[in-house]
Amino acid sequence: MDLKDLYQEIILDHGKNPRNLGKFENFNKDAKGHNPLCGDKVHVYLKVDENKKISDIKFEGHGCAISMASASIMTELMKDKDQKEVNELIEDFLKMIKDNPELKSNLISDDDKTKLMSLSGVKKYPMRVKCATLPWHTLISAMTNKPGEVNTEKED
Amino acid sequence: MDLKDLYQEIILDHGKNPRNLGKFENFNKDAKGHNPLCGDKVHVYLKVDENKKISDIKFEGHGCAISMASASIMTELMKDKDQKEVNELIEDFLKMIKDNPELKSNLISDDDKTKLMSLSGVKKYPMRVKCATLPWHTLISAMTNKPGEVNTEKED
Amino acid sequence: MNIKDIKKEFPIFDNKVHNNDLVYLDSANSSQKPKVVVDRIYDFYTKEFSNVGRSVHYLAVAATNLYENTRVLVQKYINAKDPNEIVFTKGATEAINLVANTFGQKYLKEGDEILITELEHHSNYVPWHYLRKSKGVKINFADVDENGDISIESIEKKITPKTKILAITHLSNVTGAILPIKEIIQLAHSKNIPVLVDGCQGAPHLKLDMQDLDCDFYAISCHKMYGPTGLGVLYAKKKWLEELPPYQGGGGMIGEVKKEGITFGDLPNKYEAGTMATAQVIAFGESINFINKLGIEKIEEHERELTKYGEEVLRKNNSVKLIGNPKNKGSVLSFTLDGVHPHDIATILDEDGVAIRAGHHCCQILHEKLGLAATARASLGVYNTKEDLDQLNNSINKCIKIFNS
Amino acid sequence: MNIKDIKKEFPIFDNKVHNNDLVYLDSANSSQKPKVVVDRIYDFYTKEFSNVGRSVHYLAVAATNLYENTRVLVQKYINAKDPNEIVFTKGATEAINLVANTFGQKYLKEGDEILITELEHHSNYVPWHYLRKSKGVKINFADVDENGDISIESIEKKITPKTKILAITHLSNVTGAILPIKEIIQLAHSKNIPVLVDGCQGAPHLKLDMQDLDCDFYAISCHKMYGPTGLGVLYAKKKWLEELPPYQGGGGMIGEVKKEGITFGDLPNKYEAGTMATAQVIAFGESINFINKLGIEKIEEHERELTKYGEEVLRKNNSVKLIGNPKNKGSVLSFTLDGVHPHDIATILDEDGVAIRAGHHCCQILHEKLGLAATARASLGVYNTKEDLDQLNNSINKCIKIFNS
Ligand SMILES: Cc1ncc(COP(=O)(O)O)c(C=O)c1O
Ligand SMILES: Cc1ncc(COP(=O)(O)O)c(C=O)c1O
Repeated sequence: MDLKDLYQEIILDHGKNPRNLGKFENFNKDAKGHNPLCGDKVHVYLKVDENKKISDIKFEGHGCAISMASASIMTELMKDKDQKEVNELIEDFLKMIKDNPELKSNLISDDDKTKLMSLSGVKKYPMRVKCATLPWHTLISAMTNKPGEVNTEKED
Repeated sequence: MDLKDLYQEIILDHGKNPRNLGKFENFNKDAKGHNPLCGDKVHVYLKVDENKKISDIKFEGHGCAISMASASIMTELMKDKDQKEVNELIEDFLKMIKDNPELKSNLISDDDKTKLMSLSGVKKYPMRVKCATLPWHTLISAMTNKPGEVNTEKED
Repeated sequence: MNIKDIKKEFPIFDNKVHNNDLVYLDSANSSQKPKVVVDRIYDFYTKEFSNVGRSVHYLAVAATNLYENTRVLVQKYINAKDPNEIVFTKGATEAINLVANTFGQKYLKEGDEILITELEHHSNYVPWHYLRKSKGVKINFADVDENGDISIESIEKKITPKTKILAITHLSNVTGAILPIKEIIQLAHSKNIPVLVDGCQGAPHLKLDMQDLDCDFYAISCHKMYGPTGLGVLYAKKKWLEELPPYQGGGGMIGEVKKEGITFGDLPNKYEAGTMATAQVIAFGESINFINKLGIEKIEEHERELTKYGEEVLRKNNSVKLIGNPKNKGSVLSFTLDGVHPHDIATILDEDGVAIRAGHHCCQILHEKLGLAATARASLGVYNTKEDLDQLNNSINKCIKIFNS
Repeated sequence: MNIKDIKKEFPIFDNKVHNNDLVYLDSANSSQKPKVVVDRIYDFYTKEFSNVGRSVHYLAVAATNLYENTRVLVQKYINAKDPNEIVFTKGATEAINLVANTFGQKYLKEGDEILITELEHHSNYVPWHYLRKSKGVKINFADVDENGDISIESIEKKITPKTKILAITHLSNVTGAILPIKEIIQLAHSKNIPVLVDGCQGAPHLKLDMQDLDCDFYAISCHKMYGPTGLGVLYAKKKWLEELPPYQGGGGMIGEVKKEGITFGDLPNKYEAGTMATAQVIAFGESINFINKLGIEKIEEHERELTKYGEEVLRKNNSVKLIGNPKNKGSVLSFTLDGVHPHDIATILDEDGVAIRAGHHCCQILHEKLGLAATARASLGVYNTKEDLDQLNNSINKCIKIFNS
């Protein structure tokens, strides 16, 4: 059953108990994301150090299990990655959600890949893809420090 | 054939050579009528004397054979009628065009009735009813001296 | 036609969703269409199609008559005084924009106030918001109470000598509150304030009588009323349609057009610029006929019973929190589940063929007040049954199971 | 599909008019609909109906995909750069109103000038006229020449340093003149003037390429393009849609809505307030598919041949006076008969099943210039044949006989 793919144990867990939820004092980059059609919101905070490495990352927001889990897993994976790595991971994730059957990047462990692949269940739920990608697009905004909000209606 | 009913000899004659076409100096009432959808226009001029009798009536305008013939025949019949008679004739004509099989008024001769009944062919052509009635509505405006135009879109 | 098996009149229910029967509980969003309406569209396009009002040929004459016939059907359905008080628009949203724009142009100036409520759909707020910028007016919001209701007092409290128009919903698309609009209109009129009623949720579910209500404007969304998409109705008292300036400009709505200036046509043409939604208007006539055949009173009764049943079933379910407990509730059951986000509810219900909506339902102000980002909403139409509501409840239990396992 | 027997694809031609075959020569007013388009509407309403974009349930997802699919089909059909440059409206009239209103709001001030032409349809004049009153702008008219044509020079002559926008038809719905719009756009752009093209008669008959034309706005009327009524398309360069303010306000086009203020959504939502004409948009996709299947080049060729034939036939008829003799003529044959008013012509032709239009065709300025209150107009679609034009000529002769006997 597809629902089981969508709401895997790991998603339910991260959805209910999102990691890295909150804000921290000395962030130096941030961005807000918003899906106006459903009201999902996410605010990503980053501390990027002199080597362009994410030394800390947290998020605030509310939304469905998918978007919360996606933000939670994303923040876990991004810590200590540098700009290039971040971009590679984001691209890999977005491609996977859209077309690719698998993740290709070698930057994360097989365990982490499994974790991230748990979000692939949304592929069968086109209206829910935006829930999964909102935090990632917001991270892009934060990294490039675009002013204003990311709005998931913008892309694809 | 219905077309023969619509374009009777008498209509074609009055349409081509409308009687009482033009304007006269000393009119004391007038009104313009306009059908904005097709562009038909008529301007009725009256001289109403102290006894509320139409002592002179003419019209200017352009339009299809039906509207020109209708204005032409109308002006012929209205001359020397007083206000009450005018109202009776207008009402009789408009009822005939809408529902009644015949004219009921006794104010005009049988010959004149035949002339007027020649316009009854429009009954089978709903879009053309307005062509036949435009001059008559304009006459109502002129008699009551309403300012501005009669617009056939207004009624029914 | 028996209301108990009215589903048969709606071909959509012959289809399966994820191998399940369709349990359609999203009628506040848009209703399904009875076969007679769809057939009318088909027949019109294949046997009778022509543009309206401009040509004198056979098809055009027939189409024009059909088109105007719907105007009269709508007039009678809502008991308006005159068919020329019925203006066809592309939707209720356009109807409200039309009023806000033309009323604003003509009557509003800096410092004037517009009164709406916290219950309003974005369609009955954004058009007025534009006048803040263009005219410098202020918008006041009557408070919604803890039951999701608007009382006459809450309106009265916000009326000031500067209030120039009141725009208010008939039936909330979130809490289901049926507002006491007749009394509210009386109150507003006693202070010389005209009233626009957003009737999107009123018109499909409640018997309407414009002359009795005495509102100045009433906006209707035809696709929520068993009619085609792309069509709305604005009812407006004749004096307003005569006094207000035209809205969109184009063919059919003019009198004389010269280089120096333009005069405008009479009603109903003045507000129907360009080629109208001919086929949709004609088909909407069948929607009205369909409703009339059942009888709006019967529909009201059927839906009242269903709403009550739905409330009972959901209140018995301890995990469900119903949103809004208004005095008079119509056809809308919004709810939340502890620990399950509305979007996740909607997805899980959908798997069982149960179609509901999740989100803010275009009512962000209300959701902010409720302290919720989103709610789940089951909304009813004439075709729904108690079994549909039982299925809703069963599927809700499935959500709970998935999320709490 | 062979263009010679394309009539078969249009069910309307199975019907008789006054016991005669229908000879439909009123396509400039509105075109007939191929079966595929009508079937699409039927299937959508009976098997797939749901509102677009707002719900996450099965039917809503499917409908949203179908809806957005048409946007892409239109984008490709007119070779726009981006699907978000395609805005669905209720008609071409609304499309032009949208631009006039929002462009006027943002960029025009007292004394500015708008340039249109004497050929324009009321839909491309009245919306600009409104800005006279609200903004104090001036409207200039480029002269139509004695052939019913607009030359580049006539545009150039009327451009002043105050000209802020040029709005011009692609193909005249009265004289049939196909304007050299690419050159006109180049000229305007060389003076920094954006150009709106009224493409109502262009889009159904001519191959379009927005990137090549480089116009800023292009308005399309779907019902003239073998599509449903109640739908239009506005093409606009992305930068305009981003820079201009929104038009109508309502659900779906917002970002965040708070009591103090509102932010607006991104493209394409920003200009699509309220529930859109979902079924019509989806069906219009089939109109595009239908045209693509035939090939717009084939259609152009077929119609060019027919137009030429029609001109020949009518020129040979000494009683007929053709209106307009433009360099490049498309699909429209307007004419008068000495001594027979156009309305009488239309009625008499109708008796033979020949549907034409009589009147000013929403071009009063042009008719005044021509010194005519009305003209008769035969206009062509893909389904017309030489036999149709022969029948037109025969029926014209019948008029003459009736009126000159
Ligand atoms: C040249 C032209 N412009 C504008 C329009 C208006 O289009 P619509 O009535 O579909 O809005 C038409 C058709 O009537 C037209 O022929
Ligand atoms: C209360 C209310 N007002 C306005 C609207 C807008 O109607 P439409 O989208 O048909 O224009 C809706 C429906 O979405 C509604 O429920």
